[in-house]
Amino acid sequence: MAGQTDMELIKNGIRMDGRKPDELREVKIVAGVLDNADGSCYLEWGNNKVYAGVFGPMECHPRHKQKADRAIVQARYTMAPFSVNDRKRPGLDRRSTEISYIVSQAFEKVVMVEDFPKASIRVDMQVVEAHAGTRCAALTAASVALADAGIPMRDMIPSCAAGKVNDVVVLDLNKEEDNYGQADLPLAIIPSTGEVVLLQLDGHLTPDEFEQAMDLATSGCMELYKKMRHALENSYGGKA
Amino acid sequence: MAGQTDMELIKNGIRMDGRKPDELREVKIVAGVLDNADGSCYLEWGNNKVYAGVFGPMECHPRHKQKADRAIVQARYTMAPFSVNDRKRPGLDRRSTEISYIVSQAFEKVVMVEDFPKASIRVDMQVVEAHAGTRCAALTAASVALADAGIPMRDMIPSCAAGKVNDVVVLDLNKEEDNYGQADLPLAIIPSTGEVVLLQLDGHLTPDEFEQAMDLATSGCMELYKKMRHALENSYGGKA
Amino acid sequence: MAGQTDMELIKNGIRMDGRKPDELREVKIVAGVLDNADGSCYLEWGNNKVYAGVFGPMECHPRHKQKADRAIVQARYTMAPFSVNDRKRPGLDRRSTEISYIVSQAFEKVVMVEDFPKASIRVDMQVVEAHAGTRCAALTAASVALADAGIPMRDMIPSCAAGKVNDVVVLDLNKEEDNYGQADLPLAIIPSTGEVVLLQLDGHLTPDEFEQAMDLATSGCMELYKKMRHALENSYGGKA
Amino acid sequence: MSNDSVSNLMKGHMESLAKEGKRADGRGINEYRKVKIEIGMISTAEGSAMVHLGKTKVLCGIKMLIGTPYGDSPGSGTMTTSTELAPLADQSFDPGPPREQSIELSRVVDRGIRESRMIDFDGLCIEHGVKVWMVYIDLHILDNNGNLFDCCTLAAAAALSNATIPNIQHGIADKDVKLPINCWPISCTFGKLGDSVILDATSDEESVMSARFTVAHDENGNLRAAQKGMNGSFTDAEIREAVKTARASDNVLREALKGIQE
Amino acid sequence: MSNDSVSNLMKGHMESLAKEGKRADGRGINEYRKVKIEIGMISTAEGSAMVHLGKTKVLCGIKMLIGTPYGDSPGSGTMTTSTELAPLADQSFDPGPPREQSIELSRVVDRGIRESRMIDFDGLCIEHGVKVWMVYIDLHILDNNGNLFDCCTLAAAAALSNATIPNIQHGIADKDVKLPINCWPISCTFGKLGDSVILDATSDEESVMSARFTVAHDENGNLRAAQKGMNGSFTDAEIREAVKTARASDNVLREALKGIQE
Amino acid sequence: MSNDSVSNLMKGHMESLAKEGKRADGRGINEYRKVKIEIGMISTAEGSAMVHLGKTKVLCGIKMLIGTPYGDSPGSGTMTTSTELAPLADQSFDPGPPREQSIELSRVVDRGIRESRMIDFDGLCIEHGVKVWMVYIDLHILDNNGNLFDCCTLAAAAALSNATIPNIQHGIADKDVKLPINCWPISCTFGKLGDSVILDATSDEESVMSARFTVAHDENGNLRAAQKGMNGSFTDAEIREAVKTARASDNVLREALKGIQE
Repeated sequence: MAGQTDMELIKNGIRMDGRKPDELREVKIVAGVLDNADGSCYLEWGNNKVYAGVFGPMECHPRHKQKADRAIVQARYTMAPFSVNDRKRPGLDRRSTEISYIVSQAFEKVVMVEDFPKASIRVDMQVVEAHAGTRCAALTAASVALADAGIPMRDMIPSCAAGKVNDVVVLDLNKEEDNYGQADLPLAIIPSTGEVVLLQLDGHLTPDEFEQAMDLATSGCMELYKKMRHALENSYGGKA
Repeated sequence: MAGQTDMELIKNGIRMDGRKPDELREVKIVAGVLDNADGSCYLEWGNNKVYAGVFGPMECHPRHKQKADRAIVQARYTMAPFSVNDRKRPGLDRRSTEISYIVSQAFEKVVMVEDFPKASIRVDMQVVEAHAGTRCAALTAASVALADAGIPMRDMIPSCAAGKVNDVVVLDLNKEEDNYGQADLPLAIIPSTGEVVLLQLDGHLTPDEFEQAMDLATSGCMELYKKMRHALENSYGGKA
Repeated sequence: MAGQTDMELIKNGIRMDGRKPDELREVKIVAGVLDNADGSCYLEWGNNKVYAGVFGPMECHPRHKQKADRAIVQARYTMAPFSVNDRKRPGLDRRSTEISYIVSQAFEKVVMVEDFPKASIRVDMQVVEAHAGTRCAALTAASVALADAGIPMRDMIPSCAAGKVNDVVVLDLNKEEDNYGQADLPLAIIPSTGEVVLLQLDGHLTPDEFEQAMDLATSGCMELYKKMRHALENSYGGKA
Repeated sequence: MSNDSVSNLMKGHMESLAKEGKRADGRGINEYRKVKIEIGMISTAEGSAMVHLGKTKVLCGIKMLIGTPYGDSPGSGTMTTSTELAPLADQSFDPGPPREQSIELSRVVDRGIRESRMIDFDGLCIEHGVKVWMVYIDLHILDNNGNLFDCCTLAAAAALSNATIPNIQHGIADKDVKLPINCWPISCTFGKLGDSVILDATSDEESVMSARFTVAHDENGNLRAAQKGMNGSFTDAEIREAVKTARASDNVLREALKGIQE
Repeated sequence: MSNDSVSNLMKGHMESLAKEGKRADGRGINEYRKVKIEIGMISTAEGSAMVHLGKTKVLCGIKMLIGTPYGDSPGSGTMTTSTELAPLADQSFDPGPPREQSIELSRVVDRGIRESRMIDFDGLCIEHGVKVWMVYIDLHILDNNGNLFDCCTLAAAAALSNATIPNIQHGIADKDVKLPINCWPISCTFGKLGDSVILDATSDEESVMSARFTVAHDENGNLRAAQKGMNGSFTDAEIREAVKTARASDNVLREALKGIQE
Repeated sequence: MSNDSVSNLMKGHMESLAKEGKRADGRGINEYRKVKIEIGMISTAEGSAMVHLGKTKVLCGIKMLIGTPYGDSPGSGTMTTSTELAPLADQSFDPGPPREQSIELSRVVDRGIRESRMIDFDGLCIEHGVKVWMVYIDLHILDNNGNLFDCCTLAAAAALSNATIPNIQHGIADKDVKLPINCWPISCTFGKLGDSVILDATSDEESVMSARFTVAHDENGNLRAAQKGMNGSFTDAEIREAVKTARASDNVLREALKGIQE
């Protein structure tokens, strides 16, 4: 968050990419795109492009990570070297490690882990093109892939960010807004209960703006949730 | 392979180091040079200098690499930092890893691995001076070391390269020929059956040239095979 | 050891920091400073500042390091990035690895390792400010922490260095003396038997100077030993 | 009794206490443990601080080196935060790299400091596009008795407030000056214990709680960074309530931080 | 029945099929699966391509950066090839580094592209001995159903043919130009199944075959790279025959590659 | 009989031999095995030597590169020592990194060479503060039959004495010159076997001894480096006696080293 900037990112209530403050970028979700994975999803969100694949429940490696009374979720978020303008070095950096970790924990709340003692459920998220909001995109795609794999879950987890640009609270920052904006708040919720399973914040929000951002991100998650279910229905339809 | 070059590497059918196109560099092989290893070999091939040592069959580490029905061969090819003009950083680089891997697989074809379930046979090749053709030199030395160790084998594996310089197919490239030549084709065969267990190619060969290179490399392997057996006989004689 | 220098480090038998040749820097030892550790010690020695903490005897990880008939001591010496003028990169470098290794071995001589088969005793030494002599400081602190943890030992191990500056053998080099001096000889002994469990030497000593340095370092160890016992008595007193 | 049974008993006990607004150590659910800050104890560091939060103890040292700026911010200094979970601090801290937890901790502390603009990064530019000060914040956990997030953020803030730019040593100017500080971020971390939410959890409480929520405010009461952690959840209402509680409760830490500047 | 028995049954079945010139999926022994190439889907890459070979799916992205040339070729650009065996592509791809297989794959693909002189490295020189373009070929395996060698080489060639030198972004010239391509290498990979040799093996076939042989030809029908892999062997005659078969069979892939350039 | 029983029998046997001043291989307790030094066998190295100490065999190669000096010694060249415990040398040398033992060995050899000022580091300065020669000493253990410390130090000294500064290749001067050598350090290593102290232990002796002591002397009989290793101890008297013995016994190695310079 650069924070202070003279850049005009909103003009007459319309953002540079033509969206209103409470509008999502276009989202396209396709379930079941990979043959080998037990479940998979391809998601485009604005210009973000993400693949997610799921294997499991399977034996947990390394052994010392096994839990006697439940499965663990081993999520792994990586960005392709060509997914950003400057080439990213392959492998897990500190940012990817943190995201992988908090996403793993978010899923352990909704997956019926207690049904699969000692097992592992592997969730692999590959960001192949990145334009702000990739962790929300990856988490959303992974939820669909888990459902596509038939992994028992309490619910899916939609994830969406709210943010602040030019002192206005907006939904789903695009790349310029992320670079020159004032705050970014990615959120993931369990739609059926409203529980918060992922929340981060970078930037500057007054207490009132925080409340607005929570409201906006929550409504973004609910909108996304519809698209996720729609994608799964299409997929089942297609398979039938 | 630089490929296009004005450098005259062959003149009147004679190469810069005085060899004819189908002539090997000088090869000296001594078996049983190390005391600790179960079998060992020191090999000079032109200016290349290589030590090979073998331990085993022994318990396989790490455990997860064990095979229930056979032994595995764990070959390791490394170059000493001082073996080349520019100091090489110690440890396995990508090239050494690839060579170690394909050499391990070549030996699994000839070693009686089915006689030693769960075991490992360790083959360590140390290149202490390098002047083109070190993978062939290392593989050849390792064969002798395996025989010296008394490891049951279907046959030894001689290895030799053919190549192309100044549009002529030649045997056993030296360093200048490797740097400025047009193709390099290292080959390893099982002499008793003629089977190919290692083959690589870099560069440019017409279909006809490929056939010639295969013929030439094969005859090089057979010539080497004699030297290998001779070295082992000397060694047994010496020990008796 | 820079060795040759024009720098006058001793003048009229008095060192730059006011000490006599056979005088230790000020040493302050406090046992039991940490709550979580089974035993701990904070030590200031001149401007050196070291924390030592001990856990164990506990199950030994990794398993393959277990000894069937005794415990092992896993000592780990590290320097904080801010402990020196130029920032030190975090993690174990070669120097820290060597010190950790020889300190582990020194303690295996005095800890009753045979009483705890298969176990591990962990000794962690954190140098948070460094001004020459940190390995002696860390080893001394670790001895106190082991005693504070109630780990059965034959004796504690005081450690102190002698050295040579301006051709004079002196006790306990400070930073300038270490940088511009001629020799450094860290020593650790078992006071009750006089056995040497750690000895290193860098620099230049004549045979006579070596004898003097051994005498001086030994007397330094004995002086330190009193301070160590005093610190433990204070600690027990404080706890009672 | 097995470890699990003990743990379940402890969990039950702590949850019922929390339901009544109580804690095992006698505190209220939104009450911090005693905090103590010392500064300037490490002479090799450009700034240093030791923070005691109950029995949790963190030492922070600041080093400043000269380097080149990032391409996308040629006029700004840089900042790097790392945490060392020293094995002496906790039996469960393996000498091997405890990557994920340690990285999450470093990154959350880093965001609290960075996003609050505590440090004036533009003031760390020596030569535009060529030379800037690089600030290294190294956190050494010495004793882990819970709530490392708040203790580390506090230690970092205190050490930064104690820091001096070493102009003389690096030949930049003939006078050393204090590192310029814009504002004071304070991090407050909550735990979900059964159906209750508690502030400043101890290690025992952490071992039985299901979710963690950290929020950092600046001194104007605005939010600067937040992080939900662990594999449990908070309700939307709990999150919003926690943020308000943080603003009401962080004065204890803020006072301690002010204390060292006088 | 144990896994081994199943595997032995499958092996026997596939070997007898191959002996009759047949495959489990109905193909002939020297027939490729259906191939499909898409290009330009990644806007952050200088070039990109997705190749579907049957159910095998590989995404390739090209990045171009500016760097210094190697001492022994001061007038030439450089090229680096890496493969990511993403865990989502195959249950057996561990998140940990699957070093050897991945390195062999990268190096064989690299040799096919490099030795064919597909890229005009001298055309990538910006300032002799000082500044050259560095081409990064990053291959992302998304779905592994066999024959990664040919699919990756094809994806790399397609992505390179789609690539543009980013002169404007790096201030080198005021126009971006296509990456100059000299020729088109095609890699053909054979498997030894019992006593038969088959082209373009599926994962199932790979799991029971004993040896692998890859050969890359340029568009003039000359050999540019080859590699024998796995712990089985080929007879001399099988190798020479495979090379001829490759020249006769690679037109399927060559056509697909040409298709994208129109 | 179990391995441990065999080992205990061997230990007892060797200890009683040593008590009588005898060794299993017939040597006296302060007697070196036969030593043989060859030099100059590696033409790609700036200097090289192979040392045979009994059946222990170490190959050392010297490489010299041009680099920048350290900030605190702008007028001095640098030196780096590394040891490769090649798996072919000993069944117990794992291909994985045998870190601690190898690092101790490298560092003790390094100190012996460095602290003796064998190399004239100031003579390795090419341009003050800018360009110096970096000397790399790489030790390849080929056969480990005990006492690597002395064998490696001897191999390093012999290879250095064989080394030439590659001025021509690096365009520094039009003549290559010998690396200037100031003096000759010799390392002597003792083992504690029961209550006896023996010189130049074999692998068998090393496997049953409890402590190791290495001391390096220069040719004037002054001490330059020392190291006590392993988890046993020496008495103060044993250490002092060993130092005297070293001065009396190191002439065997010193003569061998002189031999190669003639």
